[in-house]
Amino acid sequence: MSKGFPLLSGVDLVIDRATLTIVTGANGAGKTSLLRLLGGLDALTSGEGRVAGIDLLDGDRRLLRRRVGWLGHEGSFYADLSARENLEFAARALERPVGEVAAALERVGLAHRASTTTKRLSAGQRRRLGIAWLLVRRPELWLLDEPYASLDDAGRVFFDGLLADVLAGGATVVLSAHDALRSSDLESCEVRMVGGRVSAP
Amino acid sequence: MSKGFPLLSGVDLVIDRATLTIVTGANGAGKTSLLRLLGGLDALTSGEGRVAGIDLLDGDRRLLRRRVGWLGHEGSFYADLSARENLEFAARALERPVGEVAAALERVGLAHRASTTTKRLSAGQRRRLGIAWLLVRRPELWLLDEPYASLDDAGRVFFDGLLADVLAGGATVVLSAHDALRSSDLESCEVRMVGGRVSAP
Amino acid sequence: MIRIAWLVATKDLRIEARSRVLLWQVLPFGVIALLLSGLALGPTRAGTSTLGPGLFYLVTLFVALLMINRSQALENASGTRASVATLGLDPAGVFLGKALALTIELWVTGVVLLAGSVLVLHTDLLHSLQALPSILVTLAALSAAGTLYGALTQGGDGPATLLPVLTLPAFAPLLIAGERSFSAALQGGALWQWWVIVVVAFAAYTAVGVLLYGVLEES
Amino acid sequence: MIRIAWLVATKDLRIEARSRVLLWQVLPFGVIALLLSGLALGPTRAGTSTLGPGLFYLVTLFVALLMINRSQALENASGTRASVATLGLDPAGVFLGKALALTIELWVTGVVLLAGSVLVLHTDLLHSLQALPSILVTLAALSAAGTLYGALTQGGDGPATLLPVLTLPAFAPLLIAGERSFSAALQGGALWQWWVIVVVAFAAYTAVGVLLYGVLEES
Amino acid sequence: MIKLSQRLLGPLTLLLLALTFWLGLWVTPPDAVQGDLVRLLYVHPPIAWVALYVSFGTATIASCLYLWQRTRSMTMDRIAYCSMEISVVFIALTLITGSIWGRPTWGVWWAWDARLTSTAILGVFALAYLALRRANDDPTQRARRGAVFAILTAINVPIIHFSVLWWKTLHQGASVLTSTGQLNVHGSMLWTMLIGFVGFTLLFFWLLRERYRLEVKRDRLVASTVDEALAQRRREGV
Ligand code: HEM
Ligand SMILES: Nc1ncnc2c1ncn2[C@@H]1O[C@H](COP(=O)(O)OP(=O)(O)OP(=O)(O)O)[C@@H](O)[C@H]1O
Ligand SMILES: Nc1ncnc2c1ncn2[C@@H]1O[C@H](COP(=O)(O)OP(=O)(O)OP(=O)(O)O)[C@@H](O)[C@H]1O
Ligand SMILES: [Mg+2]
Ligand SMILES: [Mg+2]
Repeated sequence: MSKGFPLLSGVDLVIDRATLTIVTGANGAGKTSLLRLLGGLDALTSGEGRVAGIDLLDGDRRLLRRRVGWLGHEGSFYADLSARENLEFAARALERPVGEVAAALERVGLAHRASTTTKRLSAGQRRRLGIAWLLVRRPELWLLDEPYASLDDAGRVFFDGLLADVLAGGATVVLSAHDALRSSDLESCEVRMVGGRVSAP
Repeated sequence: MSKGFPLLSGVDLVIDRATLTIVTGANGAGKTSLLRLLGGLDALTSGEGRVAGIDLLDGDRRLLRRRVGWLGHEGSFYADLSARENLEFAARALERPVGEVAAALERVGLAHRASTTTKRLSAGQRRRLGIAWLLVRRPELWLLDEPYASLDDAGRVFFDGLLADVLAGGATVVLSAHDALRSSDLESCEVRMVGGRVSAP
Repeated sequence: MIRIAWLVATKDLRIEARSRVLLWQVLPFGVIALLLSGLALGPTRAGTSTLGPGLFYLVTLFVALLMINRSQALENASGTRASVATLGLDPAGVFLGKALALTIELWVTGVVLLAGSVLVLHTDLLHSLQALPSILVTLAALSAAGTLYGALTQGGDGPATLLPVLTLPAFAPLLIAGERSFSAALQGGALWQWWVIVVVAFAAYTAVGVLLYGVLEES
Repeated sequence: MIRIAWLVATKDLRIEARSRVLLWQVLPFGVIALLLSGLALGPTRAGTSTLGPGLFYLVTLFVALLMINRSQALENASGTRASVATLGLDPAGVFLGKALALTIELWVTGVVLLAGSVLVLHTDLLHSLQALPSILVTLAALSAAGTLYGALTQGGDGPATLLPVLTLPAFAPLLIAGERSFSAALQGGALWQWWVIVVVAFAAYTAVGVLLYGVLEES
Repeated sequence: MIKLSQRLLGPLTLLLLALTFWLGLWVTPPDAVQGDLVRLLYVHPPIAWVALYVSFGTATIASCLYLWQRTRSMTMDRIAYCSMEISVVFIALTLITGSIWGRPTWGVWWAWDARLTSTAILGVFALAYLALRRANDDPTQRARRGAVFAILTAINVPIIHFSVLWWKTLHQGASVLTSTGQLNVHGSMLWTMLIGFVGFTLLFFWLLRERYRLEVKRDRLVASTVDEALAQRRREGV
């Protein structure tokens, strides 16, 4: 609910563990809003919902957020820290070994930009850094808002490979997209949104 | 040149009037930087260049900017004004009839969001508003940085149609893209960038 | 130029009216700051009206900084800059427009703060009203200077905090002249020297702004 | 909690060190403001050191507002919030960390401004040094309060200008207490009452922050 | 019983206030020193008492109850908000009646006196609370932030109280303010004052109730527009 405007207007949806769900829909249909809701980033004003066993209405949303990995429209970090420092911050906060950071940067192809200030990275590089952050985070539920936007072709292929890995590892992925997946061997379930409502689960 | 880092490292390029040029390249190759340079938004530090007859090194870049339409990664307006107010501002500034605003909004499919504050629009809607702004602007040189990102399918088809119109009207279009054009009947010339350099003009 | 100035000014004022920041945040801040300045200087001294003009201008200055800051932040939101740059607006018009909007906002603030200082600091009402013209001119000069310096600090890192450093020295003479002529008005006289200073400053900043704003934007 | 606090504090201080805003922008601003305050209150009065403590705290307060603002802006850059929210950091730790970083920054500022007021306002050096402990505690209390109020203004429209409105009334007693104990030190005495106030305020704000910061973040 | 007292709240308030004014203006004698000015005694202290203690107290308690998980409800939030709003009015009235009194007595409208200063600061707190609420659209966010701010204010009240008090006693002698009346309060004056206190306190609760009802109505109005908006949203893009 944003200034009296209902962002979502009727969502009835069950997502299984370790599956890939793709949320599609026209611009302004409510995809981003749905993902934010699932991640506990926005509050539910009415209705009911449970994610990872936590009630969205009056559960502890902080616990939920801790289990969620978020990739937003804007690659989102401390703009004044370098790529590496941002990841190290996440690793330390979650008590992950700091050694993983270099590996994650290498994997998304940012090793040569590790010490560039985040705000100077290009759009696609910022998106890649967001993916590296998720690699360090290793969340149970991946919420990806248009992950393909501004990635180059190599990046998209890499990303599909990553998704396969993640799903095999038992995590759940929900992503919004306008572009189709590259690799067709990923099994996915499509959710179509229209006017804030899920039209075809 | 950003903090001692050369953004572009060797660009040798001639673009004809009323043509469509597509700049491609990996993330961080320098596409955005090239477009900003062409639009007079960044300064040229060495080398030479002329756009629309204006010298990039010591010409009046403001005159250049006036003839250029820019669509950036972020739909970019006064976030506190509504969609309509933003466009009206542009129309008044350029002494275009204010009546065109409603038509432009209608055309990009934002008529029902005309009075929503820009910062509350969804990513795709902001991109559409950016296109509407260009429709009101009617520039000679269109510089579009990843225009397809976060547009839905209908939006992309619409956008290709728009491009055809624009080119027929005699304007020049330079766009950066990772996605291919939908419609194949647009004649285009591809410029490939690698490491700040144009590799295949 | 005038057309663009008007366009820019109405745009700024509309955004201001929309967000109500002036009404709900800046004005209360000013009044509180006035109260606090009185407090900080101790009960006995604050009560004496000789400090009134100084405190009034000090607070106005801080408020003005906040508002110059906001006025520039509007233009520098991520991305807004590129779009607006391609409108190729006449820089002199932009300068005048932004300065005009700022002047109007500062005038509103100034009148409220003057009322506040009459109530809180016991400056004399009638004499304060006599000082009003000089205050209005000083504030207009402040707006012109602020818009100019605001543009100077655009784009760099942390403009919000760089701005005051650049502006404060420029404001010093204005502040002194304003304070002196206010004090003079309180004592029943009027000093033409101070008028000369603020009017000259106003004219100079406006002229420089009209001529050089384009150079600042360019870079 | 302590681990998170340390992590957050080092992160904030690193960003500060990187951008040099404190060194190049906030400190010069403070010193100039001190100078101007002296000027605004008239040349004759500024010389008398009795106004020193009041002006010192007034300027410190405005500088503190700038820095609280910056400290919060770091967390609220578009998008940063969502990413950091999904780290699920312990809110008490975040509060302590941010307050700690702010305290250290304010201490640096405070010491520089104290030196400035000795130079510019002729407050007595030796007595100023005696006032230093009470200044440091007051600044720590100010940081705790500022972090808390900063979190209150996150996200809404125009947080930069709402912050002063919320904080100024809360800072008033701190200001009074700080000013009084500074003045007392200048006169060679030390007043335990003012110590009680700043220490109680510091403890109260820290306790409330540790307990309630999570409630604020939640929303 | 509750229903009856609810129905009587309004009339009783009016009755007591009318009685106060009648007693204050016509029955009680003018003061030897202050003359007719002393009649402000029946209005100013009760208003000040409501402004500071009754309304701030209500707001603080309601905010605490809101923050406590088990009693969290929109009711508490509304009570806190409404009483803070009424507090602004009463503080303004305190300042106005006080100034009117102060002008002839002290020769100035305002002085940096302990009680005046602390009243002003509290008024600013109440205003800041309202500003904070306006700046947040989201109802839960608004409620939480408001509650935390109200509690911070409550902590500040004693701090302000002592700081201003000590400050005062250090610098000046006893205030003009407390040295009036009190000792030579006449029998009828005492009664009038007492009735005034009860009357203005009831007035507060009466206003609170009416304001609360208005707020509920407004929320309902908002809810109905939400239903409408919801329907409209669903129609979108179909
Ligand atoms: C703007 C000016 C004034 C303000 C803000 C103000 C404020 C207050 C406040 C807040 C109280 C309640 C104190 C409490 O119940 O603990 C109070 C009580 C009182 N005030 Fe004022 N006042 C002002 C001017 C005056 C003046 C000028 C007089 C008389 C000369 C006066 C006489 C009293 C008396 C007699 C009481 C009640 C006795 C007491 O509780 O001490 N006030 N005032
Ligand atoms: N205050 C408001 N008034 C009117 N409409 C609003 C308001 N706030 C948000 N909206 C609308 O709510 C919708 C937000 O949807 P959301 O961002 O979830 O879309 P999306 O599906 O992610 O779209 P995209 O594909 O463009 O990213 C938009 O249609 C936006 O215009
Ligand atoms: N100070 C700096 N130090 C190191 N590298 C820098 C610096 N400033 C910019 N860069 C690099 O310059 C490049 C900017 O390129 P640009 O934004 O034009 O890329 P792009 O082709 O638009 O990429 P994308 O497809 O991701 O949008 C990036 O590789 C960025 O990392
Ligand atoms: Mg979206
Ligand atoms: Mg780019």
